[in-house]
Amino acid sequence: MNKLIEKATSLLQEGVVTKVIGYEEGTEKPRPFFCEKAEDTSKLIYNSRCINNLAVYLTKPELLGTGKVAVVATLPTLRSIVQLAFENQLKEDKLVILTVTDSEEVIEFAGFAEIETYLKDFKLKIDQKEQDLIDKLEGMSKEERWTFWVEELSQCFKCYACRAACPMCYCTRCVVEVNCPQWVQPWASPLGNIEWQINRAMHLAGRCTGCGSCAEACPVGIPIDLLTRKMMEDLGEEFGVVPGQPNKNGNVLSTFKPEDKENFIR
Amino acid sequence: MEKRYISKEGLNKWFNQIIQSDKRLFAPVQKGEKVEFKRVKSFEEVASDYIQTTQSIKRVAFPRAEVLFSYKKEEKETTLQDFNPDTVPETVLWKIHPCDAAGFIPLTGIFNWDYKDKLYNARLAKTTMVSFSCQKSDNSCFCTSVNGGPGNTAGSDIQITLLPDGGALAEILTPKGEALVTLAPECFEAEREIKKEDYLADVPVRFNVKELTGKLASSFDSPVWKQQSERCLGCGACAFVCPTCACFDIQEDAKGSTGRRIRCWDSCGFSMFTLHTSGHNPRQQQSQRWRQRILHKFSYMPERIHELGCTGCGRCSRACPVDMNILEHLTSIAQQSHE
Amino acid sequence: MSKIGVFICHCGENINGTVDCHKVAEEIAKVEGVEYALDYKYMCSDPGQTLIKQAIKEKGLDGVVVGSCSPRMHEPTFRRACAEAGLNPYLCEMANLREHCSWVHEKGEATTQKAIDLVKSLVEKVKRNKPLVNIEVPVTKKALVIGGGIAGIQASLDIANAGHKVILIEKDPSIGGHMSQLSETFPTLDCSQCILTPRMVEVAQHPNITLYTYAELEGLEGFIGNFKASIRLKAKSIDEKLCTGCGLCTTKCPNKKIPSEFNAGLGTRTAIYVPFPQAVPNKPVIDKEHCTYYQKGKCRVCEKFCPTGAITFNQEDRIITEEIGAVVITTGFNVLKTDYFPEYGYGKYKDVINGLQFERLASASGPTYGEIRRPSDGKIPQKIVFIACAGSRDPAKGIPYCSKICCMYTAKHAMLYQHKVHGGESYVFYMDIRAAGKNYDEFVRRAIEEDGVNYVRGRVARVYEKDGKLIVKGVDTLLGAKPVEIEADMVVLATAGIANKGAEQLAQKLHVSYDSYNFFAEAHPKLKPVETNTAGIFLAGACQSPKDIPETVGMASGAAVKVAGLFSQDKLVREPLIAVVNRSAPPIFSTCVGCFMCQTACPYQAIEREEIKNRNGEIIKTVAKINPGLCQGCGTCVAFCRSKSIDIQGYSNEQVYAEVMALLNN
Amino acid sequence: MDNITEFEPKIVAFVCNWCTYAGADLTGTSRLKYATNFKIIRFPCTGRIDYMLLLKAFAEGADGIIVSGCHPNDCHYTSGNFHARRRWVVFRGLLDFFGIDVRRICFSWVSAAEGGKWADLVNSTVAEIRELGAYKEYQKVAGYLEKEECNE
Repeated sequence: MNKLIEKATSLLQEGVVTKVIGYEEGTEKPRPFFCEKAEDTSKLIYNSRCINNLAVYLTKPELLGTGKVAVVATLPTLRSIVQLAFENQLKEDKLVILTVTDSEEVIEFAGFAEIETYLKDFKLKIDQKEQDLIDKLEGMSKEERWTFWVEELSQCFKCYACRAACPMCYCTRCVVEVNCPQWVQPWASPLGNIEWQINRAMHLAGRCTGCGSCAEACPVGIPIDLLTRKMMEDLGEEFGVVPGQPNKNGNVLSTFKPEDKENFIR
Repeated sequence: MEKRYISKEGLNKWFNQIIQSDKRLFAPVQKGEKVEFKRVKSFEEVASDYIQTTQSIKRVAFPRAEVLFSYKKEEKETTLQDFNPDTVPETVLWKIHPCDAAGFIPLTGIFNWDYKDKLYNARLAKTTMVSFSCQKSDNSCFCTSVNGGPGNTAGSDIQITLLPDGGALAEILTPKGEALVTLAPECFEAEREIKKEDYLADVPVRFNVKELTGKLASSFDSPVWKQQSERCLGCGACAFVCPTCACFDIQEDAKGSTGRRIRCWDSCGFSMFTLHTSGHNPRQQQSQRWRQRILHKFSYMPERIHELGCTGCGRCSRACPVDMNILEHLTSIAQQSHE
Repeated sequence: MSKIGVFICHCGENINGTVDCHKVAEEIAKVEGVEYALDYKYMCSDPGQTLIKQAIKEKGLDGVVVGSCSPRMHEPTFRRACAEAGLNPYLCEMANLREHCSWVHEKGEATTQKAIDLVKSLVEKVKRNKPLVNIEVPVTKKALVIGGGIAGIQASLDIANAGHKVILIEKDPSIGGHMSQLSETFPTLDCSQCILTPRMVEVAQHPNITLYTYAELEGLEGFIGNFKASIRLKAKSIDEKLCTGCGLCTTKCPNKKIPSEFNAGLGTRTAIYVPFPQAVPNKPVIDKEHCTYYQKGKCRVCEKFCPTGAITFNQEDRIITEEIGAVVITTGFNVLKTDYFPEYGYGKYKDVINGLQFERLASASGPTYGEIRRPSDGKIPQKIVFIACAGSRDPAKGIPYCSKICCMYTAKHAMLYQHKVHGGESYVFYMDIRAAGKNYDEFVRRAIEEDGVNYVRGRVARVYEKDGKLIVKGVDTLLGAKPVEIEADMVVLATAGIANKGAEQLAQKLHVSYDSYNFFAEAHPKLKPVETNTAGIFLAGACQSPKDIPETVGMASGAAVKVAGLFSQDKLVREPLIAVVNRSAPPIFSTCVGCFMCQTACPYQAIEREEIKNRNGEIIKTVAKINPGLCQGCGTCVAFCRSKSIDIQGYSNEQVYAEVMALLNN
Repeated sequence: MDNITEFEPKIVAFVCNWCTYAGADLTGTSRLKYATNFKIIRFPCTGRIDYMLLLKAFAEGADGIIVSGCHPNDCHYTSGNFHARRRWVVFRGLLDFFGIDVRRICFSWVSAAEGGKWADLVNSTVAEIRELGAYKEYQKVAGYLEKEECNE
């Protein structure tokens, strides 16, 4: 019986938590698992195939209930948790945050601060496949890029899986649901889809922790994560925002430096 | 219903005849890892080796977004431009699965249950369906559990069953089908002794649908909904890939003196789907929305239109970001012992 | 269905000359929701305004668009007209048909069409305008002045004389600040204390001023007109009611070797002390750090000798809270110590002193009773060197700015030296002489021409001691960088003026911004020099940047006037064009999710947190709330808010969106 | 070539009330002339200007956009324009990555005293947009639903 299961079992048995949010084996790949009984903990798994970002559940009060909840967090999940905490979305005293190291040791974090220190050793790096696609796009002419995105986004049918899977999209009312004025066309159409993605990217500026859940979730396979990844790069260059780390002075778009550089304002 | 044999070349020739006609033809096309129905111009574009397209083909009759009517105001005068059925082009659906064809039956039921939907019916009337029986399936498929099957001809105008020799058995099922044959009658040879079942995929029956609907009748307050829906993210992926989901929203698109009313897809899985202006939401929780989805397909639709709202195509399970496997959930309900 | 009235002004021929005003009115009349449209020669004239008022009454208009000159010109006029006719003034908008149309285009179809489009878009905007009422904030008519230097004294007196209550707090035992340390003041050479002390006394006696010396600000909360300040009254260890200020204690205190702050370290004081003879209040305090009793637990000599038994060792610091309406920050500045300069001996040479120390030497009340004697051996220096720009204008020293006062006081020092030491030789090393100001340049000239001070243009590279002399090595850049070496008896550094100790912490307590040198930042470099970004908090004197006495006093009076202006009404009335966070029905209460990133976007700290509680008082949700007293209506938070939960009145999302749409679709 | 020179672009300007709007007023009072196919919308501050408005303007058929406010350090609200500047840096980068033609958005600082600069800016922008022609690519996508998608 591995350490994670031991830990989960004791947490549940001792009544420290009401449920453990982790992973179980699914149809094709592992899937989120809400474990509420000690006898079910044996289903818990943890490996590199576990890619869902479970932080997405931590902003859903009706799921968490009033008791304490434990969550088995991957690196991306931890990053999201830190950002969510910074954005006042989490109650430290209601969460037990666990992670499993490569040596299959279970770590229980004393608090959000400890997670930050832990994360220091893990730089967020964008994987080659995405980087190549970004480079390819940047290599294209403006017109080619436009055609690329129009074609990709014409497939979007606005199921908002990207939004639902993103831990940072926790608004009670998303901008696309605002109808006075109707900023974004609510029906699926290339324009509305592009406007939605531009909004999503802008809203994630300096907040995206680069977990890639949005693209992972997209049923029609649009590489929308490129938008935020590309933005991360830019923000890093322009304003020294560290990808996957919250900017303690406030969001990159809600703060400024008088010496900020630009080369296009006349 | 007549059965004919059609050779590999014949099939190809017939296809080209259709392409050259005034009809639009949609067929599965491979793009990256995904296969989708797209408008095709050549036989080569058609995907061959795949299980299921990501999306259903319902959009030919029920588009993601469609203009119901548009209007223009000049001073105090308002002129209305209504939907014109004549603008709908003749369409052929090529190489859809039996479950795709079958999907239009409940859909038609919904769009004609009380009000006869002009737009849907006009589009469907101009659509001819050439389904190909399934020789492959995966463990998300469960058509046989919901009164369908790999060789099910319901809803199809013609059904093609491919044979080892490259030729195929053609079942011409409807006048629409016959009309399509007339584009290249010479390609259709006399029927040969063919046992269709031999060439069909084996899709095991996973649950007894009677048993399921029986259980559902009394399951409204069951804890199962909460258990099953806990991981559900509340996105619309399942509804939008589904061949039978028909929820829609009506939107007003007004610009100065002109405007149009638009119907677009919606999903009962969205938290705002039932939100009232007052702030009250009768389906506050995801579990209630999940229950609605299942009950609508397996209780309410059978009651109202005498059709199941599910063809067992398994698309929702494949599309779900958190693996809300409908088959698994249905099976567990069906096998639940009543407490 | 709205009933909009549109009024197109010809502005004589100014608009009508290039725009077909009548056609504009005709076309607009056709627009949906426009009830009434007409054109007239002068809309702003009385008859013009009457036309608007009549139409409002007779047609029952619920919105007005005036197509005329720039709203920056006549918006108030037309809004007033509407109000007089009983229409909420914020339901009136203006289309700029003159500055933005008729004056910048030639006569013609296109120009008229543009005019029509401009009016149309404002019609669409005004359809979405909401009636707004001005914001009224109550005002507590009591000011807090922080810092009892000349700035604080001046501000306090001016506010008090305007008839308002003032609380003046000073961290030292006496008010007076740096000015009380000065000998004589440029350019008139009148004695600093002679002109200052009467003001100090006036402060102490003024019925409207409550003076707390030996006191510091603990914290400030609230907003303009409604602040709550908590003030720490440090224990003086004497009972001020009993103390007569006889001063016996200070003569008896055995602990006499404490460097005197007032004398800039050149003199000494006792542990129980009055900073200087004219101190206000003139009652001693016990400096606990240096008091033998507090340190070692025995002594209590002062207690024995005190005739009135005023010594109270057991006194504790007290914290009081005061409700106030405005704050004036007058915490002043400081000067670099000589130890900041390795090249000038790190302060280890006794006879290298800074300007402030020289002031004390030159002051009649100073350690040498006004005779210039060098600290090391008390000899009168025969040769003295003044070094201007010691630190200032020297990026390498981290002080790129000019300290502004040094040129003048250095000239004064040299002059005083020449007056006091007959036959003495004085040299001033300078970069440039900055003597802008009334009678300033004349003053410097006098130093050079009448008092024979030697001005050498160039920097001093090094100062070092060599058998009792200070060798000053520099260059004279006017003589082609010719090296200069002077054997001086004393060197005076005009060290840079820097922000006062603790300025940064104070700024944070007050939520006002400060620059990279910790000087407090004014709200606008040109137009709001005495305001800070936080409404109701004002600045005066050298805490904003080094400045001389007249400037400081002027600024202090300026700040006082701002305070008096604020206190002149019982309620603060402001335009309601401010941001608002939406509120909606339960269970949502507001679409704000409380990420509070908007707080960092707000230049005015106007965004607060509001806890929404259920009947049992449990917090359901914490959301943003805009403080109408602080919000200035820039709308930065509105554009930033992801869920569009903040909107701004008068420029709401719906309004501007409709404006843009209408402008483009034609 | 002719039709390009004849083409009259639609241009909107989003400006702040305190600097650029006043600057544009000065252009008027100085009777400097510029093209008519150009309209100004007034905002309290560049900090208020929502990036979505720019997209909406394109969708509604704008061929070019000017966004202008107070020079750095001159903002009436002290820092609105600094916030706006960051927003534009990020937004512009994103639009470019989308292949949206950022040459069609002209950002500038125009003070209340720069009536001349405003006139020049408007005229040069109008000229540039004329060169670029109508923003067909975007408008095509915007009008997509007109030819209903099911008739693809």
